[in-house]
Amino acid sequence: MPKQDYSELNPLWGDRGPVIVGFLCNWCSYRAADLAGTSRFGYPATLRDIRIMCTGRFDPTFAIKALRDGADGILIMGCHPGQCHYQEGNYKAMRRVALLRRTLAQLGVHPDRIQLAWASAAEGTTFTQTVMRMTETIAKLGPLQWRDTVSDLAPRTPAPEAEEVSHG
Amino acid sequence: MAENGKPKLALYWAASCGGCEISVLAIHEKILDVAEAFDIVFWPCVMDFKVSDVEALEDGEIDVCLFNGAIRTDENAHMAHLLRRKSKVMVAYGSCAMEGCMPGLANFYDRERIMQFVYHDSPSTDNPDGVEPQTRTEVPEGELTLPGFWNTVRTLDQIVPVEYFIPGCPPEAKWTEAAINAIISGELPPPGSVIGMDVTVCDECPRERSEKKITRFYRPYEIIPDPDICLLDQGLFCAGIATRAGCGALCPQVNMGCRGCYGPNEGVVDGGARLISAIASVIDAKTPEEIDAVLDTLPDPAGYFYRFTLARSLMERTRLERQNGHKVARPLEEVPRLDPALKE
Amino acid sequence: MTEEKVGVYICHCGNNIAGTIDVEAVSEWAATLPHVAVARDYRFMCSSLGQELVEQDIKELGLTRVVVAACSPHMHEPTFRKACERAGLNPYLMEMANIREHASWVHQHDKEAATEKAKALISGAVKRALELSPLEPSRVPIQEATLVVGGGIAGITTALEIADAGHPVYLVEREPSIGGHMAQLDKTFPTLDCSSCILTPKMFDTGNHPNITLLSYSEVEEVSGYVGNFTVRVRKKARKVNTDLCTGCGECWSRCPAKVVDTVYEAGLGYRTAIYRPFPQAVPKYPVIDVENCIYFQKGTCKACEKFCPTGAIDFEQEDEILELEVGNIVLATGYDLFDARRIPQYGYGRLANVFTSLEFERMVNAAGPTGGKVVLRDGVTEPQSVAIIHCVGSRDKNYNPYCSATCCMAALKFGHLVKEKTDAEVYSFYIDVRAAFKDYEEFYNRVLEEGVHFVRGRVAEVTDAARQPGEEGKLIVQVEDTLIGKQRRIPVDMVILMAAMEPRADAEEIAHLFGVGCSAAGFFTERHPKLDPIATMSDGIFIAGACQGPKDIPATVGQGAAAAARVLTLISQGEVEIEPVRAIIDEERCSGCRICNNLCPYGAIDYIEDPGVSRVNPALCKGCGTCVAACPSQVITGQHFTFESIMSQIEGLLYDVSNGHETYAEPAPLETA
Amino acid sequence: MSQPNGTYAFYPGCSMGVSARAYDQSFRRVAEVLGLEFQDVDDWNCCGATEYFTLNRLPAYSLVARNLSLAAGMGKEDLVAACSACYLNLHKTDSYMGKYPDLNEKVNRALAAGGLHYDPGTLRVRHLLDVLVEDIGYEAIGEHVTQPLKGLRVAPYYGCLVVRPESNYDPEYPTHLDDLMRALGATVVDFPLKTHCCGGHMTQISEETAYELLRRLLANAAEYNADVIVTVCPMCQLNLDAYQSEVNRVFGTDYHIPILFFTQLIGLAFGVAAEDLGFGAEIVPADEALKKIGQEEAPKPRTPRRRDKKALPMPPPLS
Repeated sequence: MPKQDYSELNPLWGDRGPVIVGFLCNWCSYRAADLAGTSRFGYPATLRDIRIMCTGRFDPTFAIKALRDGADGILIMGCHPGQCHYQEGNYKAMRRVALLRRTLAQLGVHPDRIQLAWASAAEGTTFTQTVMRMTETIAKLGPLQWRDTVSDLAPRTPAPEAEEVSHG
Repeated sequence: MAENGKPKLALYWAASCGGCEISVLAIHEKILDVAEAFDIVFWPCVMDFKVSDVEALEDGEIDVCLFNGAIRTDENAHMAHLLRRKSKVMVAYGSCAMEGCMPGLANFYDRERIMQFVYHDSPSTDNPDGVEPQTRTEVPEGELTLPGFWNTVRTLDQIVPVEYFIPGCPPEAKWTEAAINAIISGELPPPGSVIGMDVTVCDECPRERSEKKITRFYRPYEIIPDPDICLLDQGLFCAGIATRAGCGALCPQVNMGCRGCYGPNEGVVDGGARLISAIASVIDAKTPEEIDAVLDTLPDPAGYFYRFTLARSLMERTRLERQNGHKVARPLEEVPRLDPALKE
Repeated sequence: MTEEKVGVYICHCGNNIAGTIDVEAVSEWAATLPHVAVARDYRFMCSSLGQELVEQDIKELGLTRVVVAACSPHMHEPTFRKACERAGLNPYLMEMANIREHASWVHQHDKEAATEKAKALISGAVKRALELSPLEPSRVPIQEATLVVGGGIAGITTALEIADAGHPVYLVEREPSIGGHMAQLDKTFPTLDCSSCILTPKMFDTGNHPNITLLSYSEVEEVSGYVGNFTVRVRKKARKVNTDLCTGCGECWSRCPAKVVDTVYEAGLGYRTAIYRPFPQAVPKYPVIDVENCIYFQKGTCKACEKFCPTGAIDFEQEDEILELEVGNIVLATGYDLFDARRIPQYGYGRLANVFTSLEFERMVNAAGPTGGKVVLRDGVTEPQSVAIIHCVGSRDKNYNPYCSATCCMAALKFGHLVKEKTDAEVYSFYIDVRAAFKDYEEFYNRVLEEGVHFVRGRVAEVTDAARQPGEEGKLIVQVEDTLIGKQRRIPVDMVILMAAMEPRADAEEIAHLFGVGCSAAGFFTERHPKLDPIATMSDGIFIAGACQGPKDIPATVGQGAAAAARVLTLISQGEVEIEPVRAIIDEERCSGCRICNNLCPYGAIDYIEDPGVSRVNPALCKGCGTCVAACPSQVITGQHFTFESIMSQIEGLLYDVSNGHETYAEPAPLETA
Repeated sequence: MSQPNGTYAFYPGCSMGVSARAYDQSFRRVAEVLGLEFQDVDDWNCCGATEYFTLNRLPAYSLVARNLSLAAGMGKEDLVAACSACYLNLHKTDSYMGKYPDLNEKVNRALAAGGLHYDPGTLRVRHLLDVLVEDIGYEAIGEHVTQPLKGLRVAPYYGCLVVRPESNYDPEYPTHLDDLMRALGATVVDFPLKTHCCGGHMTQISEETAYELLRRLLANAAEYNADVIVTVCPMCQLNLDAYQSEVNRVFGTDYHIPILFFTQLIGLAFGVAAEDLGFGAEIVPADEALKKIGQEEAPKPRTPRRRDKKALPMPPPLS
């Protein structure tokens, strides 16, 4: 995995690259990531992952928190539908992610920034490819930089000195 | 403390509808106790005060300030800072001050779009010269000024430190009363507290609830709901499941889903996220197509989930991008449709 | 927050981590993080010296949290938890940062990025560790009885082992007799023991064991409860024969006029009657009436069996019986189905008469089978002059099953030997690889080679009766690319045997759902750990044995069956069971009873208490997945060890370098005047 | 699946109007009976057949893409071809353009020179057989049958192109044409070589190779006592029909198996007059075979189920 210059895909990156926060289920996708490791499958160092027991534990607050705190994308990965270790947790994740994407789209967050994918414990390559694909998607979309959005305080036109505000 | 030994009370109205001012009076005859107990030093809505009267006070001279309304303009911010400086205890009174409420919905847009709509595009606008308000205007008599209009609506505690929060749009009289009583008696909860309950509206709602399985949503005009069964069970969006109790479940009791004005429950970081998670969890669908079909019956999810709390939510507002040195909101319609390949 | 002291330990893992990540620099950096009292790097943290380092620091520095940045928690979480416990720190206050599998091994080409990512992972782990709470596992008593599902050799082994240890067992078998696939076999590889000679005594013991309640012709319908305390509903299907009166004399089936093809025991190669006992050694010995094919049940008259039964045991009115069993543990040993070879039409099974499946051939060579053990063509009389054995039918084939079915190579060798033994036919074995991996298997392969079986390396393209060249007329032609000589070959034979794959039972997914265990992509039950725990499942107290977990031969099946018994006995002897404290807890004081969580739990662990209108989690049923925790709209469900606060905190830590924190704008707002 | 109004864009290809006139004629009559409307692509050009793709691929894809572009302009969802080679080339071009952006870009650059454009995936390319089976269905076709083909033994010949490279049907042993013929009342014989090659253009390059391939097909059909071989492809029909006498001459055999288009048999079963279905154009005459329609078939099973008591049962066919 040679060093990637992300500014080629989107000049807004400058010398940094995408930061993706991952939520991996303990039984399938976290193990798939482990397998990618033991198999030495290279992938970009864009993913910072969190282990949860099941994608059913995925709380949309986590994604919103991560985006608010500087992440450029969120990747939730679980067991394939029908193969959840807790039977159906991944279906709940599927629904939550669908609704979360719709909601955040209204706030101007591109839905592709939040992705849900599956990888069984045996699918180290699926995991690797998913991270690569997601990295490319985010790289093309550019940085999210929510800091810029929330630190906005500028008034529209020059305001009078604070002391001069009249209340006539 | 005034010379007469009464604590000094200030009430102020920033970006809000005025309902909170009226709600203060909804404590009925108790208002006389207030007048009895407090020395009211500033209440522009009710009595004749000038900002200079406040400025003339010592820092920290006001014992309690009930501040309602969000921060939308330079003037709102200025008054927030001024009153903060002069007050020992600052109370964010009502939904606007606490979480942004309706004014906070402007955070779905930016200043440009709001001005464009209000002064040009609105069907009721009559502005043939296309005039827009300016912060400074030269007239023969001299210069007129107006406070600057912000791109983003803020809650009070995003601008100044706040000791207490009283939720509600407007707050129910009993909570105002409880707050006043607490202040009078001096039995105050720890700073940062919300004066209210720590359960949700369901706790006060008399409707019968069962296990949830939503196959589609209805908009209020589409069905006449059964008056005894949980509205959500009937497919009507109700924010009560994730909304702090305290109102007595007023809306559900008149066959209308809870709007969510008391904001999220105690300890919740983002009320909208709680609704997304809970509502999505109980949708009865297992494939992306089925899920989409159900969600298609719930238009404007962000509007539903962040109706009162957008300004206070983690994201705070819709995304701004730099364009020619200005920050502008990305218009909603420019958000691309989901790539079908990525839907799963 | 009271002043917490965190120790951070960064493992070099020899060169595995240190070769990519600048561990010294990371260690120095980690020491500067808030609340971090000490940060060290060490060559092998998992070594006893490495563990002692942690223990020593806990004792001497009074650490309240430990973060180990090393390999996957799936590898060494238990190791470091134990180390903490030894030093007196609650083991649940230890957190791992996986900087090997998730960083050094996958970002070897960008050392700088790998180091930065390691920092982020460690920062997240430290922040998370600060939010962890000490936890204690809970304990529940265990019911002594065990349910074994499936009466094949796996289930028989498990049942006997547990029963011999003195504990009650319920053995549920779907078919009228126990025995499973092994009862159908003639010889077993590589020793060529007679299958029924070694199985029958075990079947007899099972049927007569004082501690075993044999529920044949029965199926499990519902399972509830949790480890130590399962309640199981079993449907005992009506045999239409009163087993108290029946002596198994056989008068009934010898008189029954309805003949049907026996697709179960005879694998479709023979016939049975409508009232039947699957095979002479069946346990129990009683027959059943196959209602669908019984003339009386279909047409209303006949009753031949009733007329001739000397003890009056036939009972046409008999109804299904429902039993409720209380058991502490469950072992699933439901076996496999044979791949339906008709799904590969170009191999001709079901079209071309003399194409047989492996199981058909097992019945054919069985002395008690339809041909009395003679190897003949479908006409029942002609001995083949040449036989083709095709390996990997429906296995190692991405069109059907990608996995290796494990047993077919050896069975194919056995067939080659048996054909040679019983006929003068030439035998061609078409293989991809011959997998003869276990004890004495390779030797058996050599023996069969020496016996003159022709091995042709190549996947068969088709089996056809369309003759093309002289010598092909009236034959089955096997078209194959012989990959050793690099040529297409057409080999005319009289008989073809398809070594069909072992597949999960057709209803494996339903069974998995019924018992709350997982299924792999192929449909085999998922073990807790593929290497270190192939016997337990994700559901505590439910174990798996035999081919339901994956294709395996008899020795491996017996081994796993006995191992499952050992696991059950361990739990029984403990008398009570420890439950991992990763559980959901509802704060009932603050639950508003919205009932969002009620039907989210796959284990039915959440009950709604009408008065006072709150939901409650049964901790023994809860598996800790956290689905309800995430869904609770009032956020009053706590997911132990994966709390809201711990994950939110971990997110903040992970993003320490890009986060802008949460500006509250508490300082006077700058009013821009520019 | 079916078009809401039962109308399709139709790519005729070069053989329909020439060697396969019978196919063209019969398919249009059948479509009439079934109420399907096929609208020909205007100004279509050659599909490139099998040769062009092996000579120079980019012009070949562009040539086909031109047809796709023209068809896309007709506003239909499905583009149907009756010839298997046309179907394969159209399908392949659409699918590869979707799969390989580079090819897509080059082809579209070529199309742009003629003021055309095609976005892969706009059309669903389908073979006529698939349309009849999927959109109409066996049952509905069966309902139109007025003259069941009782007694006629049919060898269903799919050829090598129609089930490849991507198909909803088993590429090794498809059975949809079998089932369609059964719906018409015909007796379908097992025809193991149903997807083997008819020789294609080898008749022009290497007669030896082509004749051997044809002989195998004819021998296999004869072995199963087929009265006719039914095809879904003009090339298969032409090869088996026109070169049958050559095969007989070269190998000393004596095959007289008429080679018919599947739509001709559907037409007969629907009660359409034989002359309206292009009968008579075939080289090996079909008259004898057609006389058998309506007759009870003499039972002649190749392997008796139970020749004697000792015979072993056969597994039933896969449902």
